[in-house]
Amino acid sequence: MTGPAAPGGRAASAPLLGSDTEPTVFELSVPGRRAWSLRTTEVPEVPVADLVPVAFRREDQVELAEVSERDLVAHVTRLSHRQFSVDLGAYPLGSCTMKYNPKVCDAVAALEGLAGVHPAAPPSLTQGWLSLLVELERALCELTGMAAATLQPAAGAAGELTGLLLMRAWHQAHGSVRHRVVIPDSAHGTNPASVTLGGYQVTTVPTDERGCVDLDALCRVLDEDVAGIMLTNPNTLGLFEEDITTIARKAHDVGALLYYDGANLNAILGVVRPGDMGFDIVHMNLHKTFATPHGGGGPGAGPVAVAERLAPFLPGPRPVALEPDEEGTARFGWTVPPQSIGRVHGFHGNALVLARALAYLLVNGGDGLRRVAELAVLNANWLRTRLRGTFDAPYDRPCMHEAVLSARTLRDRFGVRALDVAKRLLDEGFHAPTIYFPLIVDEALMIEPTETESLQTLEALAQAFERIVAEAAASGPAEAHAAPHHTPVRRVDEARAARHLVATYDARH
Amino acid sequence: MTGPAAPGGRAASAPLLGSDTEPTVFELSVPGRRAWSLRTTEVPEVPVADLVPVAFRREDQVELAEVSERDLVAHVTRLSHRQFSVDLGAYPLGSCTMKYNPKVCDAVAALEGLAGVHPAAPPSLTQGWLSLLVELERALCELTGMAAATLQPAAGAAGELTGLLLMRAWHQAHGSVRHRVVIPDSAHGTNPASVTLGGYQVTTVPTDERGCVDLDALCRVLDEDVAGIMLTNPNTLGLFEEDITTIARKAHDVGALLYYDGANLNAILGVVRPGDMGFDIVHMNLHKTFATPHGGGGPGAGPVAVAERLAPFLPGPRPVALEPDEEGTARFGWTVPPQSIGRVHGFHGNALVLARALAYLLVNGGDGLRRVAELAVLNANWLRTRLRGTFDAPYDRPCMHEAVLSARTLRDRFGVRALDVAKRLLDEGFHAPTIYFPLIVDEALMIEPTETESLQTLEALAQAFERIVAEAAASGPAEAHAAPHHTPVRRVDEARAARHLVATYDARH
Amino acid sequence: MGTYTPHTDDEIADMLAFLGLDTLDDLFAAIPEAIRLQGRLELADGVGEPDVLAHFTELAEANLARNDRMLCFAGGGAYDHEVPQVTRSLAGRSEFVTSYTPYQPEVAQGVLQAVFEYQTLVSRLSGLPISNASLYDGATSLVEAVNLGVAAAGRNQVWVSSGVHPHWRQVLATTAAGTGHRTTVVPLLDGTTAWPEPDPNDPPGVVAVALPNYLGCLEDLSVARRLCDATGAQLVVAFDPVAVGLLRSPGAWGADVAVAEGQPFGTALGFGGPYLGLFSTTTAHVRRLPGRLVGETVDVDGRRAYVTTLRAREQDIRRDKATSNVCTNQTLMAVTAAIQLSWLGTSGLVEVATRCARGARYARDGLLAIDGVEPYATAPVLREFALRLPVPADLLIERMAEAGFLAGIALGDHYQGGSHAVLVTVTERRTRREIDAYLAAFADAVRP
Amino acid sequence: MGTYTPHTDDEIADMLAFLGLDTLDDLFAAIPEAIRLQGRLELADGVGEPDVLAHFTELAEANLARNDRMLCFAGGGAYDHEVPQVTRSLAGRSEFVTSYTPYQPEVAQGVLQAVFEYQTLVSRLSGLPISNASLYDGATSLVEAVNLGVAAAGRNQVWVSSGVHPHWRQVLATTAAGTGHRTTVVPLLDGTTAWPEPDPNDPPGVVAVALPNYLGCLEDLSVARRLCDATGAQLVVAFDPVAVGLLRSPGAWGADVAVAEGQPFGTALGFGGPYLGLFSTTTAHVRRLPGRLVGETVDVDGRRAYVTTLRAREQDIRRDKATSNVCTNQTLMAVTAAIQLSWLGTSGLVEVATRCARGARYARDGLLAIDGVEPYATAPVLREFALRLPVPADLLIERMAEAGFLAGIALGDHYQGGSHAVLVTVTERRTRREIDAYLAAFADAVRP
Ligand SMILES: Cc1ncc(COP(=O)(O)O)c(C=O)c1O
Ligand SMILES: Cc1ncc(COP(=O)(O)O)c(C=O)c1O
Repeated sequence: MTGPAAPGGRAASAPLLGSDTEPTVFELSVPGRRAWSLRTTEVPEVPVADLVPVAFRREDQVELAEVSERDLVAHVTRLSHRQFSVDLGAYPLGSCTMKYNPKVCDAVAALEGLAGVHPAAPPSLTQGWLSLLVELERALCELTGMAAATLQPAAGAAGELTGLLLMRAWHQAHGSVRHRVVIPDSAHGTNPASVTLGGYQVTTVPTDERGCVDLDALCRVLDEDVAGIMLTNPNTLGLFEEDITTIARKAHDVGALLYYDGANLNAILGVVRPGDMGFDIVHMNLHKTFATPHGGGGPGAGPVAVAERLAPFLPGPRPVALEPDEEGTARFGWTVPPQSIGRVHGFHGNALVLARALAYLLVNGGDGLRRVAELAVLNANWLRTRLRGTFDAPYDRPCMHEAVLSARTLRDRFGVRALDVAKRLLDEGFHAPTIYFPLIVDEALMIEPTETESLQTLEALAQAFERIVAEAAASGPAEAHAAPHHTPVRRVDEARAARHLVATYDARH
Repeated sequence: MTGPAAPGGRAASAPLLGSDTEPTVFELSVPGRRAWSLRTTEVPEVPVADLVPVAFRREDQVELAEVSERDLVAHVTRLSHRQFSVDLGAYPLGSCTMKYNPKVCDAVAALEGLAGVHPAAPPSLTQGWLSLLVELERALCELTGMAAATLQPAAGAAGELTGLLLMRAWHQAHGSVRHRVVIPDSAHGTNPASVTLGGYQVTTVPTDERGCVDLDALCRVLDEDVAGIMLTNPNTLGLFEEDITTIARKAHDVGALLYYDGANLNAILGVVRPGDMGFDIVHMNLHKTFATPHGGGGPGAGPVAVAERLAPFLPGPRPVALEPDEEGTARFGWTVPPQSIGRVHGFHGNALVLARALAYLLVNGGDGLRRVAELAVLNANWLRTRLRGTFDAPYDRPCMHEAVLSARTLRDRFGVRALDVAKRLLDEGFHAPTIYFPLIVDEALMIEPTETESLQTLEALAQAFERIVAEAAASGPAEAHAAPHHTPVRRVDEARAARHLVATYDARH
Repeated sequence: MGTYTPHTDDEIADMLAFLGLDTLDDLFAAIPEAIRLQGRLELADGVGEPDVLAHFTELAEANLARNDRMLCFAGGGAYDHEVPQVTRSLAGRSEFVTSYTPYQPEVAQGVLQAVFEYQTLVSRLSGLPISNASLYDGATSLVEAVNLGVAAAGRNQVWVSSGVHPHWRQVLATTAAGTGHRTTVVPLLDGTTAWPEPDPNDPPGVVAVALPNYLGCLEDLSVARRLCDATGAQLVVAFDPVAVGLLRSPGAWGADVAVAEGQPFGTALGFGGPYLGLFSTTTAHVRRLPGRLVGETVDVDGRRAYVTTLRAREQDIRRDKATSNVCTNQTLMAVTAAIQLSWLGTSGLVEVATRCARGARYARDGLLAIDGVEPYATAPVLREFALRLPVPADLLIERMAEAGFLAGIALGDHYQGGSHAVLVTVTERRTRREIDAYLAAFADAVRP
Repeated sequence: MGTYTPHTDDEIADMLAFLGLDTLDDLFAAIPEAIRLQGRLELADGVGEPDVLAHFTELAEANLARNDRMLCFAGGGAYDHEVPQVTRSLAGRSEFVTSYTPYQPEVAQGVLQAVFEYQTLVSRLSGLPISNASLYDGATSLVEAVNLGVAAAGRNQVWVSSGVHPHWRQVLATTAAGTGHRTTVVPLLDGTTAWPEPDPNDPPGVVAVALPNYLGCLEDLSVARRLCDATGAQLVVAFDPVAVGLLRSPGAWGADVAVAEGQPFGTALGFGGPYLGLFSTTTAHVRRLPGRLVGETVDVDGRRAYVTTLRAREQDIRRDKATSNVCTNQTLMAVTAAIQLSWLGTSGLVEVATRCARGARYARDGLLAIDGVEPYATAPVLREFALRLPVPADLLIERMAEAGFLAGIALGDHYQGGSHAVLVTVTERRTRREIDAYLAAFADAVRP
């Protein structure tokens, strides 16, 4: 009587009610069902055969799912109940700055006058957007202490590559051929990967015992073959590179440029600026620092700001303020910088993400942004201090916006690894911290509470960590190894996924 | 170090991660926190003392919760994860018509040009709304076979009271003093309660063994003291009152009016109309039949449509089409019927609910609405036929949109009551059916699948019921008595709530 | 035709076969042929969702008074307060929107807890310990309050100040035809109620008064309270839930029942609905409470849980003896109000009330400086006020609309000389610049 | 100042005390005094959310080209397709919007499963079995495809048809400065690519072509495929994912990599972003795949589960040897596309593609009947087409804007004679009445 299709109206798979497996949308599909509803157009109904020459026509249909709107809604809503998010709880995921994203930004991004604009519409019809982009660029330059910026890069890594291409164009314009870019061993993986794409080789410098770039080692590798140094400051250990001005001087002395990975900008907003530290190129992760929500893995936005001398190389077209018109009204247009490296995005970047970021900047204002940094650092240090006895503290000194601890002793004494701590924390109602990064810290736990979490939440988080350690000490690693216990699925077999690759529903059999 | 406040950023209470207790917003509160953000107005800052004469001024502040936006969002989002809803799964709640609510209606209700209109704005400024209301009234009259309607009543019960007041006004205008209203013993509780508020006494007539009004009994109580008969057809057993035209004739013979409780209208859309059955007054539950979502218990809308002769008594003001203007453009205004019973709502009724209902009507159209009825009845009969061997079928014949079964045998043989079946069904990923209603059926299970559930969902629902019965047969009532097992809280102590009333957070101590 | 049903033709055929039927029509065999609809409904066939959305967009465009185009200075029970995106987003979560009345508490803790918080918040606003889970709107709350009062007092003589919203009084009058309450409307004198001496042979069972009243005026409620004390009547106070951010609460004045329109807390103007009836009373009256009540309890594991309680008052159990006929209420608006009130918090409520009062003061001062514009009453006002005009109020409103303002509400025939009087309201959303523009336009509009 | 931080002054004091610090400034002791910001940022102080919303509303109003005011006949990689409320509502659920990259699969099954479904759908569209979890946009997908192709072929000579979107070609040129690829742009001849004979000493490693191309023309991809077969080059096909509802898929033409702009599936025009790069390839290339890949597996209880897999390709593990530097991608748009494609379903995709083609046919016939308007090329077209105009395209566009139409996109200097040529697109949203009005306005606008 019933076909092989799965029931769509059954909530058994919602964690609210149990923990069944949610069928895929393909399993909900029944031939002939539909959800779509299109407008009545009265356009003449030319047959498909007359529209598409037979040589180009497909014979079959693209098989998609065939479901009712009801079943689609239930399916996706149930999926959403299987997903942790900032809106459900704290996400102390180091290096990711998973702060609360104000809802007002959703309202901004939903404005039809922003969301409904075609990117190819000419400037005369898009003055609002151009004005917005120019305003954002100015604010970002002020925050970073730079002269000009491109808003095109779609994420941090895209910003990095853009920055490296700027570096390359700069050296090329100055007749200098260089092959290497220096990065610390604690750097995020995107840094070396971008270096390669930028056509350079990576030279890695070690971290010293204080958790900063080993200055001597750096000096040893610095020469006229070095195109630039990529740093993040605070670095990925959450520590401020105190020698930054020295590093900048040394870099500039050999004609290298200093690149700032802005993923950790949250820590220093309104306190110190990359430009003032001596950086030449800065990318920002608006989806971290400026509270544009992360969307389960994107979209982000990775604008790149540069010092004056690099501005002529920026990607184009760039939005610019033109001379005001006769009535004094501001006018905006596009310009391509004279030595532009070219486009780095199909249109103008992730524009609606940019709009969100500007909204966040304006609500907070200069005063509020400094407050953001202060409280992000306060929270991280409170948690670090609170937990330094619970875990190992490989770099035991004041941190900036995040703290890197280690589960080394826990592993050695009780067999509980950072991974186990992370999984057990899920049972405690928190997202896990970042683990095993930076790579240089054994059993790393990288904890970034962000400024939007309250002291009460930090206390609960600390107690949760303490309970996990106490549990291991009292009764061994079994509970932690078996964790998580209360999640929609329990510990997932990652190895099997790679061994028997099933990357589409069609590959299941 | 930490205050007594609860952590706000911890998701332990979300069913995704466990099943802690979610603190109340008052427990998340910390003096001095805030989420609000208002516009900059530059209105002169007169001190409060100059604004409010001391005799009227409060000394303390109204203590509300003091939370950050972040904690508020997490709190409410977690609450939402503790709530079943149509968007998560099937809701076969008899008498409630919990069908899927198309999302396009949300878009309609969100239109600023509808949602942002003040109810006291004059007709010249609200032509869109007036036109909408007139269009809806016409469609509802066509669907019910009536002449005119009021859109003011805010829910079904408000519609009933309106209908009874119309009945009273009608009789009064005809110089007839009557005291009783007849309702069947299967009627919904709002019917007798409304009768009382309408100033009448309830006369109950029994249901016969076929599940319909006992015609003889009805005839016995019908006389010139009867102001009206309230019926729902299909009735609350899901059965069509086949003698309806006879009943109508008998009612009219003694000068009584026939009132239609439209809660079950879904079953007959486009098939048969209350007006054609002989009804004089009809209320509709737009929040059931016309897919305006139920909101966890409201808002609804309960328009009342009447036969021509009752139109002069309708509540006012009523929206009406006026003469078109010189250019032929339709114009709309308000009118108060000559013998109007008066207002029944503070403004014009639950206007945005009305807009949703009209959108649903227009997308479906006349053809689609008939289809709704057909498939609602098809689904109910499929499920009834499938389950008639699993439960008792006290009225074992074709039903309309819902089927009433009974867990009598299950109780008698295995000690599992309708309540237990309901709770166990929650573990199976479905909402429970309505139980113990109508009151005349022992251990009633009232199942209304609605037309938006698929055959696959019905099959899964049937199997779930079967499993519950099989479980009881195989291993007794223990599992069912202890159910539900997988819900955010388990079986709730209802008696204690009434015994030790705690109806506010402040009453907790 | 809509696309919200999942059935394919094959499935329909299978299901009919299972039932032993040939056609869908056979499903309706129980319906006598004679009354079956012959032919089709006179309703157009279904169309695409975008067509319908386009139709409503056109209707919406035809509403000139829409709030995003015309600055709102109208109030009178429906207020243009800030509704932040956070309230919209949270209240719009589909778990709240698409759930039913919480009949199964184990899977309805979300709505139940939100309503529990709502009840707490309403009680703190009203100053009375028991609040229900909502009623339809302010008007129906008043009706239920009077019904409760009459039942408690055992007397059906109801005195209602004409300072109570005129529409609410009309709804009361409508329902009184059924309940048989005798309603006496007590006039205002220069903005406050002129209570008569009670007739010892027919004293009121209920006395109803507004805080502030419809003209925006503050009344000394101790007068009404004394009247109740003297006669044994129940005091019903219809209050402005924003104004109580600054004003003594109904509870503090000694109200037995307090009712209000809860729309100001996060609900759209929406042409008058859906709104939210707030209802609070004393513990003594809890078993007379209309509508639903959520209470705290525990589950079998001892975990805190919520449930609807004292259900024996309700229509589904007590039937014709129920305290009220209300079943479906305005839960989603109650949840919305709980969210909005928690967004405002202690300081936000005061801030909003203060800003409203400041805006009203500034606007009123400016308006009274216009030639021919006079106060309608001299009693103190807070955030709304009535003015006498040298021109008909309807004319003023039409003229102001052309200038881009919803100027206020004509008092109309509800009050003496009301055709030339307007009720003006200023909320926290109005900026000084907007008020200045309003004042300038008003000065033009009252020129004869 | 923003209100998104919860700390009260008391709590800050407590926390500082716990750290043994006196002031918040002490937190930054590690930062050398010399570089610390002296004074304040030149950024205005924070303001209220409504102020900011008002500012953006003003900016939005200043965009005359907004879609709710000007009928869109522009395409060129960004399309005005129907986005139903159901897609908006579901994709807007905060669990998707506010979650991070699914590093902890146990609490990220929602996103992971949605992406798994997305990968399946993209593979069915492209006709190639492996699809990643998304890239930034069509342009960056092309870049990654070329990088993959070069790595696979071991040759960095890249032939790109000038039928590929001009912006995408520009991005490719930009990144080629880093990768060192040598790019040859192959011109079109009357709308289709005129592939040259390969130089046996420097044959292409990658051949890239579009389906349909930027001018809307259909090309016979077997020519490019044969070229690849002859030279051992990898065939990259940039396809229109809506058009493949009617057209043979890239996979069917023998593509090694297929890329597309996924914006048409539920994503707003949004002034060009965030969009969605689709990326598919053959199983042979799976270890060269850029970006994230979700795979199916089981949990310890044997329940089906999803996880990101083959992670060893990625930058966080492989660092400078990674297949790509992409980390954050466009997951929310991928989830959106999965929802929108399931809303469309098998029949809906065909329906949309057909309606686009019909509208385009109808509009094109009407436009070609206008004096002086000529086809830019004679190759067959589907849903977009280019026209030669008797007036500059920029002038046409400005004139049409006044009449309420976004007329299309000027071909500009990307194509010969492009200053007097326009690319016109018709989607399923355009009604006959709208197209008729467009035709009438067009006829006026091309008058010299
Ligand atoms: C330190 C650091 N640099 C760069 C990146 C890359 O940014 P994106 O993921 O936006 O490409 C990240 C992201 O996690 C990061 O943490
Ligand atoms: C048969 C019947 N009549 C009347 C009503 C009352 O409608 P409402 O809850 O909208 O007041 C209901 C609601 O459940 C019902 O099922």
